[in-house]
Amino acid sequence: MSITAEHLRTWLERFHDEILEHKDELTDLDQAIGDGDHGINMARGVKEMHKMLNGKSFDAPGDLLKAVSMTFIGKIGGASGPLYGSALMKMASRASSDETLTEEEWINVLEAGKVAIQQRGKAETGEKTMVDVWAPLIERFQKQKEIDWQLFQTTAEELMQSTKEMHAKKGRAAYLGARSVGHIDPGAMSSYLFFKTLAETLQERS
Amino acid sequence: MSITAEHLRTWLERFHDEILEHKDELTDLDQAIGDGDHGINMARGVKEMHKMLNGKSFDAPGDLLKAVSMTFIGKIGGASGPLYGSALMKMASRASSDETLTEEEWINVLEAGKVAIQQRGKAETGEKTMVDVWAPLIERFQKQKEIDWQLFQTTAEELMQSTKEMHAKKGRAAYLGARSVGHIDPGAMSSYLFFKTLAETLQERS
Amino acid sequence: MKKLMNDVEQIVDEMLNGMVLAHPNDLRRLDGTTVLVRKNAPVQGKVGIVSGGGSGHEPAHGGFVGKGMLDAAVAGEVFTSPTPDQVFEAIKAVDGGKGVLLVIKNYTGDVMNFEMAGEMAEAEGISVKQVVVNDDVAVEDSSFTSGRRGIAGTVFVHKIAGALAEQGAELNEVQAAAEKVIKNVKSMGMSLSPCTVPAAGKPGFTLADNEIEIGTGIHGEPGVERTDVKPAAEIAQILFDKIDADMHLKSGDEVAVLINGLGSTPMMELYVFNNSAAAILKEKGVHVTETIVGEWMTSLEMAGVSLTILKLDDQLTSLLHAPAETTAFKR
Amino acid sequence: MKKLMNDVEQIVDEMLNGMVLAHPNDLRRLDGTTVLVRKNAPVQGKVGIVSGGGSGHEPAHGGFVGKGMLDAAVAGEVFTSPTPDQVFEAIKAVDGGKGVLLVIKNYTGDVMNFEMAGEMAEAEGISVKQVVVNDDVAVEDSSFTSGRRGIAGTVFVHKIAGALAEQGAELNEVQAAAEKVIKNVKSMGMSLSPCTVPAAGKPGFTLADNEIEIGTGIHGEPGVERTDVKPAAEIAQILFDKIDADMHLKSGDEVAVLINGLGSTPMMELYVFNNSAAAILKEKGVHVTETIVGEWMTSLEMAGVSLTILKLDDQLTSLLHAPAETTAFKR
Ligand SMILES: Nc1ncnc2c1ncn2[C@@H]1O[C@H](COP(=O)(O)OP(=O)(O)O)[C@@H](O)[C@H]1O
Ligand SMILES: Nc1ncnc2c1ncn2[C@@H]1O[C@H](COP(=O)(O)OP(=O)(O)O)[C@@H](O)[C@H]1O
Ligand SMILES: [Mg+2]
Ligand SMILES: [Mg+2]
Ligand SMILES: [Mg+2]
Ligand SMILES: [Mg+2]
Repeated sequence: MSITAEHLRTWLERFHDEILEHKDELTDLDQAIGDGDHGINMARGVKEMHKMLNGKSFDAPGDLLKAVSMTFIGKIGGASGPLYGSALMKMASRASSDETLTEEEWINVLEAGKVAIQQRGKAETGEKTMVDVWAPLIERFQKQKEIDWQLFQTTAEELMQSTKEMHAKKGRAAYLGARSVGHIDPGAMSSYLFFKTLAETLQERS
Repeated sequence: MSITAEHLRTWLERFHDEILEHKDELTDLDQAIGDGDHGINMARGVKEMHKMLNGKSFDAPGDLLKAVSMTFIGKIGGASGPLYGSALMKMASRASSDETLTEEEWINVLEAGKVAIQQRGKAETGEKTMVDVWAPLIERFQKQKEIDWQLFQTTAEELMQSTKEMHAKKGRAAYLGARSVGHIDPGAMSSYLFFKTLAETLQERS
Repeated sequence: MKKLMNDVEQIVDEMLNGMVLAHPNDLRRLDGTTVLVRKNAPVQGKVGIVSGGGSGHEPAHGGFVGKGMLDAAVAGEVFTSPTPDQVFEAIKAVDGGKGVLLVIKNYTGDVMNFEMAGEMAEAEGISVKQVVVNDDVAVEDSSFTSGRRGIAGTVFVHKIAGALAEQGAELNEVQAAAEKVIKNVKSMGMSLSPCTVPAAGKPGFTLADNEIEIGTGIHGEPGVERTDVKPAAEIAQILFDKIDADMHLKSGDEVAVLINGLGSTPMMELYVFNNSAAAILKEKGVHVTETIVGEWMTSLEMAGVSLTILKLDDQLTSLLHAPAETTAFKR
Repeated sequence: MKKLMNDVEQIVDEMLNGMVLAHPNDLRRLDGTTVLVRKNAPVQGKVGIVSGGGSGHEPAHGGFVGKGMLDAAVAGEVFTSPTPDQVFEAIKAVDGGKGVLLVIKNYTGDVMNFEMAGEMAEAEGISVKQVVVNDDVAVEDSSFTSGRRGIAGTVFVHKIAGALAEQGAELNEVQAAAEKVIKNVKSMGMSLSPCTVPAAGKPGFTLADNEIEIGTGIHGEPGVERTDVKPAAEIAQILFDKIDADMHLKSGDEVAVLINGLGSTPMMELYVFNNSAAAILKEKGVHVTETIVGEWMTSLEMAGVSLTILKLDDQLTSLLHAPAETTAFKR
């Protein structure tokens, strides 16, 4: 079954709910190894997105992604704003103006997002950032015609967990050196929520 | 038995010891209703006095009182410095250069100190200051030929206690208004120690 | 108690040396004293201005030494008025032949010690006048007590008396201008947290997580009322009301406002507070022609703020805007 | 958490308004943005200088807007880099035809957001250059990481680039001077207490009564090492040694020193610290030709200090002494 703008809307509203639900947890993670604002930043972003989505309708997935990317870039700030914002911006271009996307196409859209994050942030995998969720996850499911969304979700969760034992090399956690080990990366967690809500939404379609 | 400079030295060394012993208590009282430095101020003063007295000899009580007054004025600061300093300064003048003083004369010397404190500080009795120890105590024993030093000491103690229920009108405690009630005035306590050590010293003579 | 310090007994001494080391072209310490003077003191033909008090109020008072404000600042031990001999040294060092004005904050200790120093100087033939700042409306003004404390409003006295002295005015004129400021300046403070005198090692009072203290002075003394935490706008209103009960501001009045942090209040909070205070004054129709926001008259590391309002006339306005070149306050 | 504030969501907005209300002749807020610009921006024929970052570092960055330093400061949420559109508005507002220099502190977020704004401005035909300040030696300098943080040394970059821009220099010259400062400035901080992001409501880390944190940044991040309380002189030595391991100061070198309080450090303690730091430099034979003591680049209400050393040459010295008329820093 193909993916429409309405699916993405459902997904991102779900992402909104999950971020608000886990806001304090994200902030706690960022207090442990960063500056304690990741939950606050993401919550500000998804609230603005929620307001923006309300009352707007979108014909194509790309239009919706573009609008969300502008909101994230303009409202989140910090490191996560440009990263999520650039990801969604490039995802929008890749989705072009197609009104529906196959699962295989959709994974390619996500791949464009991953590339954008790495271009902006210059992080590799293993450096304890959101890249550690994005890159291996998308690489694993790329070129598959049909995605096992349940597996997609558990993989995202494992990847998030894997950041716990990493020694940070990028982002604020890098300033802590070895003391960063033992904490999940906050951006990895918000990225997990991003992919978890995506998987839940796309699974429900069928 | 008459009073000599050596008696005064013994007294003031004892005062030194008692102030150091009660330094924290004086500071606590001053934290409750003032700015928390009375113990620190008095300790600084008596330590300097101790150093000054060491190695100096005095023929007359007045010479010793003069020297101590200069130390107190120059080293204590705050409200208590000029008050104790002026008191001792005027006591020195009243003692003139007599080498010994009778008890009756000595009370007159103390009376000069009391007047000096009231001139400098403009406080009346009942305003919750050291005056509440100095004034009633000296007035009570004035013009007596022989002093009951035991009674002198317990009177001083009662007078100090009496400041507890007073509503401060002078000194920093006055800023607290009614909240000053329930705490002994720190200057009243140091004055009690002043008179207590005096009584002990003069009692031991006989 | 955690403080950046070495020997607690040397804290004032090291602070004064640290100041002179930071500002060697502006300040000089009189040998063997706790007095900081302008590098070029005494300035001949200018009234000298001496202030000071206990330490722990930095940048007051050493930070206000310089052209257009003070000629000397005398530092006592923490929260303890300096002794007369120190003040006397300051007076001698800054007398440029036109006499010296002592700017004293109204605390029994300060008044007595400065007065004794004034007597010593007069005995040596130096003309000395004094003014006593008592701007703190938290305390009842009563002829039965020693009256109101001097707090942040003192900064305006330094600024305005200093500016007039710099213009070559006579001692009695400088004193009169200082008295005019004192008559027209009122302040009130509050604190979010207490402070610890280094030698005492523990705070002067304690506050629960949801408590604030209204009417606190600048010596870690408890205030006049304890209450629950409130928004900045409400606090501004409480402080303003108490000041205005005394000042009776009218629409059209011109004032200068000083928002003074008590030692550990971030500029962010001071500006938020100013935003609230400005709204109250605007509502009243009062024109704020000058606002000074910062930490000027502090109480060690106390968190909190005081609001000071100075009613202006043409003379005060022009002296307020005159140049000042001190290490803490520049105009 | 006790703070002087109203609505936690409005804290940056109210702070910016409070600043403009306090300094109406100096500052202006661009409508609908979090950007403060010089009242007279854009200054024609002058390179514009834009800095900024998350809020909570006051007086940085708004306090440095004015003649001889910044043309605009962009304020993000507390400790959160501002978004590209805000920075872009600042760039447009201060471009006086000679281009704009962005002074960025080296945090991933700041670098990305400012860079994106630069791209937007270039697309509209405004020449934009940027420099990235990375003075914090607490953090390992490594090509495998995003490298060192920018902290208090940024103040020197503002001062010196601002002074050169004021003299009419070209964009590439101003950029080169800023780069020279960055190459020659190193800092290291420590804290006695943490700070609380208003929207988070609890401190970023905790410290026991006898603990201090060495190598703290300016965002309430934990530092690189925790240790027991030490005298100021020892702390100064630790910070200096770490800086010098990188800087290799020699006898005869000329430097400027910045003693920066992190938000709630009393001036008394900063001057005591300066006294200790000055002794270390003197011992080394290093000439301190300029010392700046105060709270310039703060971390909300954190208690602590950072030491910054800038190695000088003739150009840097003369630009450091050039006039500056900002609300926080005057020369
Ligand atoms: N260079 C980078 N590349 C990819 N992700 C990064 C990079 N730097 C930081 N991040 C991500 O951003 C998250 C922090 O975001 P946030 O707290 O909102 O911003 P900030 O670090 O500016 O406070 C980190 O947990 C990490 O996942
Ligand atoms: N006007 C006054 N007359 C007499 N005694 C006073 C007066 N003002 C203050 N005192 C005394 O001084 C004591 C406080 O001394 P101290 O704490 O050393 O000075 P400060 O109040 O300047 O901190 C008070 O407890 C009180 O007994
Ligand atoms: Mg963060
Ligand atoms: Mg006291
Ligand atoms: Mg005192
Ligand atoms: Mg942040």
